[in-house]
Amino acid sequence: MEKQFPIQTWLDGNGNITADDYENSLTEELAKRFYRHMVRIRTFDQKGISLQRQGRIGTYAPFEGQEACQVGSALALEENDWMFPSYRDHGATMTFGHTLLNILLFWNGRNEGCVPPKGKNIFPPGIPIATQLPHAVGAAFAEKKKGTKNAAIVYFGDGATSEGDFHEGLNMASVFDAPVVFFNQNNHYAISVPMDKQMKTKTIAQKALAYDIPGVRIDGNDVFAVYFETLKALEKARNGEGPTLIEAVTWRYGAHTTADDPAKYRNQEESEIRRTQTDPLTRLERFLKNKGWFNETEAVNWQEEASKEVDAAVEEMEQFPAADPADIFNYVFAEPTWILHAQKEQFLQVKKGDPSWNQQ
Amino acid sequence: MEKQFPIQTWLDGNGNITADDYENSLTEELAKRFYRHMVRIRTFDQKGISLQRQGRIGTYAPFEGQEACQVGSALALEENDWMFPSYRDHGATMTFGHTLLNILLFWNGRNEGCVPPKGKNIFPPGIPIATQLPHAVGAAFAEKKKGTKNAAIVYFGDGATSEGDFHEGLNMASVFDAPVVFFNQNNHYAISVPMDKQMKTKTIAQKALAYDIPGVRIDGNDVFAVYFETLKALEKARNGEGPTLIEAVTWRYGAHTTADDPAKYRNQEESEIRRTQTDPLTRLERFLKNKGWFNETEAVNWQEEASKEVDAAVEEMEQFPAADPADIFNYVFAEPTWILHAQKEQFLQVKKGDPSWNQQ
Amino acid sequence: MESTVANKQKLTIVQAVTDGMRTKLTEDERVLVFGEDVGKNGGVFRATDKLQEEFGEARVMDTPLSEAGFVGAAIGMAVNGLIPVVEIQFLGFIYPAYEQIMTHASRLRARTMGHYTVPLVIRAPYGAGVRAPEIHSDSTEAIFTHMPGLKVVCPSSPYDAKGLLIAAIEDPDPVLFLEPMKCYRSSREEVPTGKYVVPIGEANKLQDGEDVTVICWGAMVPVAMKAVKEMDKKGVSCDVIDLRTLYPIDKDAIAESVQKTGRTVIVHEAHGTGGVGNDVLAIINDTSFLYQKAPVERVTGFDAPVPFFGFEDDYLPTAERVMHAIEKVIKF
Amino acid sequence: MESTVANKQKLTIVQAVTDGMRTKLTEDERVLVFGEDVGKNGGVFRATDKLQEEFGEARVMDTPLSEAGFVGAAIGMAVNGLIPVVEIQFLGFIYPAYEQIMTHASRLRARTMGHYTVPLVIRAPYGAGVRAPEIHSDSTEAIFTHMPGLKVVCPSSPYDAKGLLIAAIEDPDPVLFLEPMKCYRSSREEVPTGKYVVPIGEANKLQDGEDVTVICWGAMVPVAMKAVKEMDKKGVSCDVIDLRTLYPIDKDAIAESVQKTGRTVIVHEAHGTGGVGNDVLAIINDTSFLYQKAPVERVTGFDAPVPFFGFEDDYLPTAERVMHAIEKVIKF
Ligand SMILES: Cc1ncc(C[n+]2csc(CCOP(=O)(O)OP(=O)(O)O)c2C)c(N)n1
Ligand SMILES: Cc1ncc(C[n+]2csc(CCOP(=O)(O)OP(=O)(O)O)c2C)c(N)n1
Ligand SMILES: [Mg+2]
Ligand SMILES: [Mg+2]
Repeated sequence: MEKQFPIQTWLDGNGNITADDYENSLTEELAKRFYRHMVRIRTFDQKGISLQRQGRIGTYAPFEGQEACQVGSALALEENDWMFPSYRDHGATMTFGHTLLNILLFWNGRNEGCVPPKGKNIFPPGIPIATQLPHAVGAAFAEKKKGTKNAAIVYFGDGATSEGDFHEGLNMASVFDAPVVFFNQNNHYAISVPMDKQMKTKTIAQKALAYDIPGVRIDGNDVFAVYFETLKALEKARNGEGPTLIEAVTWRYGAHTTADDPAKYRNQEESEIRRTQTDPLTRLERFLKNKGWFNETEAVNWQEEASKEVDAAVEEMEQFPAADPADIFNYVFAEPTWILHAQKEQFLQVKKGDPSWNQQ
Repeated sequence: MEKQFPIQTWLDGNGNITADDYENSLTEELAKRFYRHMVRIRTFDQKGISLQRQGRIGTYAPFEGQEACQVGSALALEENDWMFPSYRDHGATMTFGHTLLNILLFWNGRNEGCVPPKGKNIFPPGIPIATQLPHAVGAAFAEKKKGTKNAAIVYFGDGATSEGDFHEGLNMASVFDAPVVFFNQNNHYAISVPMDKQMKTKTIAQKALAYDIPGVRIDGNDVFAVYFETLKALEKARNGEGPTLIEAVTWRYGAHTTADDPAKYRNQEESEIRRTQTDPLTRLERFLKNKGWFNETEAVNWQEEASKEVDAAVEEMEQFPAADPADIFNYVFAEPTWILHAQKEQFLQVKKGDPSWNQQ
Repeated sequence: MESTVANKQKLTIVQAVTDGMRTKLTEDERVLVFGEDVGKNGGVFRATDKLQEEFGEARVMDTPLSEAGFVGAAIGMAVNGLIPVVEIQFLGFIYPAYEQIMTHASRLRARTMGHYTVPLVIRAPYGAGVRAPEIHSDSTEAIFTHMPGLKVVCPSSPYDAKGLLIAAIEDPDPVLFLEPMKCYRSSREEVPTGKYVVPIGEANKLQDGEDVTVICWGAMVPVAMKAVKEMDKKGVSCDVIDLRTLYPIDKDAIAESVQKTGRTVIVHEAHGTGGVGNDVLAIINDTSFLYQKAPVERVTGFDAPVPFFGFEDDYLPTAERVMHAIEKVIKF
Repeated sequence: MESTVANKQKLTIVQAVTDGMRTKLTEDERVLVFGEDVGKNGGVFRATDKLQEEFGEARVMDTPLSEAGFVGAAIGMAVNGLIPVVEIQFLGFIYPAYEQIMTHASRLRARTMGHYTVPLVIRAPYGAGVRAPEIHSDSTEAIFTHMPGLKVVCPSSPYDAKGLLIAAIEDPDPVLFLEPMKCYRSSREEVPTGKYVVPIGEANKLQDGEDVTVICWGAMVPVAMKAVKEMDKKGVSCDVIDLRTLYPIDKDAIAESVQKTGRTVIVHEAHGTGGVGNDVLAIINDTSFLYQKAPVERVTGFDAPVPFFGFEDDYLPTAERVMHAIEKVIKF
């Protein structure tokens, strides 16, 4: 099956083009756009880890190493498409237009973190593994029913493929010809569980055969491969040709979340080797350099811009008005039930220190 | 995919051998054993329908048309193997050694129906679709752990492949190399829902590719194909080579259950055509005749024996001691909790007509 | 949206359910009906009878046998402008979708501070008494009323069935709509054609009385009423409340009645432990403690799995058991 | 099976849980531990720390990310002679396995009249208060206590954790073992090495008092105790009951205490509606009606989804709320 589903690469580790046919597509503008976004999200990610270490946010799920997956796929979307991320995909959501502030608020235990900018179709991060797949199918189906050309993309990991919802989502999408792209980031681990304990197959792409839909296996650290294959899959979806399963083979350098210690279950040297050899940013930088497009000053500027943007967002987060605990009750239903109403009243009174609070 | 997974047939519709290599395996003894069992279970099935019509049992799920699947696969098992049937597989369970009495009791709303003969590893019929697949994986895994050569077989329909438990079961079996055979009876309908609304794939066997396990597609109305392919899969399982998915392509002639009216959703003429052209019993009879092995008197005897056996079981069922309603409480836990104890006491008192029953 | 209550027809509960869906399918393009066998087959109980013929496959469609999948997809559709009405074939087969309902349908509004909402109706026939095979007879409403963000309704009559279903479809939040399958065809009632609404959250006083409050819902309503009629003859007059909505429960209706009678019998078919009856008890405790003249009696299913149908009549509360309970609260 | 209570060690709750598994893994070949990340990683809370090293991959193993699948497989194993102890990473992720637990684990003995049994333990950390992301903080014990055939236990101390876990593993029926993750490491206690059992179904009297009965379990025990200590200073003496087992509840312990005090406060972290507190209320109603001097007060989580951790301290019952409730039942 690995032969039937080879890893497709457009750039090799040294930044050389391996897919000659497409050379013309790899424009300077595009390459730089990718680079800039990848710098931006990596900067955010590193900040996320350090904020958690300083106790300024809660548990954080880093994505370092997976930037090409997230930038390449998100940039392939159109304005009105739908995005269904997991907890590790805020690189994708911020590239698609989520605000850094809200993403930070999410990791700081604030509901605002689940609210996308108006008009941006971004679902809250899927926490129960694989549950977001059927949602994406439904949203995509609705677009089809409305007769638009909009599509949905849904992100999930290698571990997620073991859940029933993965299967039910793909099967339903295939039956409905729903315009949805199933974007798998195979980073080889589900927390500590390596892929060979998760599944017997050597590829995830081959699981598409169970649904008679296209399965595409790409080098997830090659942003060009990610971008163009996602684009192709989205195109198909828009044209009524149904869903595609994309397996983007990648690696997370760091911990599963800041609550995790990867040294418990794997040799972190491998991450270090990968960092030097197959890093998505380094590879793109090599390509830019090979092409003579790399401009040191420009790169430094982007890095500084990113840092500034992230720092500003952090400041905004820290300045953000304290959460109103009444919100616990405010959004359960369109109209609070009498129970919620009563519980809220009691709660607010005790908060205010009114000793009569519990006297009904 | 239909090319990659052709329907394997050993006998064509006219009872001629299509798999010449195996001709020597098709002995008279075996052919007659199959025939006799198929007559037996068809007799039972027809009785089941008529009992329901007469109000002597509850809703009944007939399997007529699927006899080759159930007899062929059940006879491939060894004494100590495990069987996990669905509600439509009592043809298989009775062939494997379940008692007709208990099967009838099941359809008559009696718990005894879930109890197999001592030492016979037969699970109660799986009612929530596909939930029995993980059970089979677990039981098979336990055999492996104990170091036996026993295997498990689990039955399920085409519709069941859409449930998450189908996927989770197959994936786990593949990872654990569990000695289990996933025996799918593809009768093309899940109640009223035809296969093309259930899945996009044209075969079920190909779903094995998602787990890197063998997928075998056979003519489910050809008892030889069923028997030998199941045997092969079981052999593999016993030898530590892991699970196999078998798709036995078949048809149910009648209703989904006696509560169903197939004319609502399909042209029952198709069933009639299939009955004359591809019936599993007729086909085997043709084979026996082609071989000169068919003996009219013998056949009539078998039919009569079957009818007698079934009638006797029906009588036994109808003579069976009335259910003891205390059983509602008796088997919830090894030791009833105080709540069950109290509820049972109250219940029995009211049953006995003691007006003080509810006075604690 | 005008209310065209011009004509009436005599309908059974299941027909009233169909009529409710028909009314909303006609009126609102966004409404979509799907589930297993709801298309050509019209549902295993014929609750969607002829709807596919009338509204086409794009509005009334069969899904794969995939409760988690199609409820999950329904959430995605609801978020994206549609109003899905999905059928779970029997309540006992809703469990594969439990995660989707628990972690998404019911929470999405709260999680997103109202940005995303899930106007979704999940219909499910529930309960024992129709001689169905195992697992087909569950009455597990309590595992849903304990799920914040979800409303749970359960009509006992054709009129309520249609009116509550329309209310559920129009509700901006997810509603679990439980249909007492034992009563699907057991009686007919005049039901207005066209649209009307029975509000969610309002109980229905079925009979006024002075001595004992009897609280019930769904398939237990006829059982309770039978007992009450018998007690009437014995000179015991009961206030009978059909809750109709199990979350949020109509607290005022309960308090008003219990404060009048001081004696309460709750009847439900689900297991006693953890049953919705205990929520009623809590309401009585909270609102009417000083009015209580006797402990509340609960007549419920037992703490045993719903048995095979050979025992289901023993498992289900009977009028006899209800009468005993009424006598007990009176004699206390 | 001798009881080797020779030595003691100071352990946290999570260490006591590990020690309970170790004890049974050592003693009984049939015991098997599995779940997500329980192997090399030793569990995300380290509850299975070093167990794979000690007992090998065949006894302590990682499974695919597949709760329905591995709970279903565990049922098959349990039926076939093994004793699986499975870990659900957080209670909020048990829902995909709900169908397997509801329709199989809990019913198999009843369905087969005792022919097949399911000696299975499902361990799950539960509850809020550790600043975890969404869905990680659920406390939904009530959707399991309403499931006949399943026992539900919830220790609040290291001693109870080990003793109850051993009891659960030795129980011939399926047990859901809830671990208060907020208390995993919050205190240490002397725990005997080797085997001992805390019986399922028996509550623990934490403090004797005369005025008010306080009933709690799991992570609410320290909260309730804090309130009770404060009230002590004000001259109010409380009888404090740690239920420890949520099904079957220790009725006698409750009745005895309530009949003494006549005033009850129940504290739990789950949503009020449908919470296990209502089962306690029902027991009081059934056993101690005439002894009650005030309505029972329930201090619970709200009827809202467990919020983001930014609000979790507001969501969780506090000692202050418990004190108010105690005052309220006294002043009634
Ligand atoms: C239903 C469910 N079970 C368990 C978990 C706990 N959990 C969170 S992330 C994770 C591993 C996911 O691995 P994968 O799908 O490969 O994604 P990755 O984290 O590698 O991006 C697990 C087990 C969960 N969130 N949901
Ligand atoms: C979880 C669940 N959902 C729905 C049902 C209702 N139901 C019973 S049989 C059936 C169709 C099954 O079709 P298939 O798997 O093809 O098996 P067949 O009946 O054709 O043998 C359905 C939907 C059920 N039993 N369990
Ligand atoms: Mg991963
Ligand atoms: Mg079928």
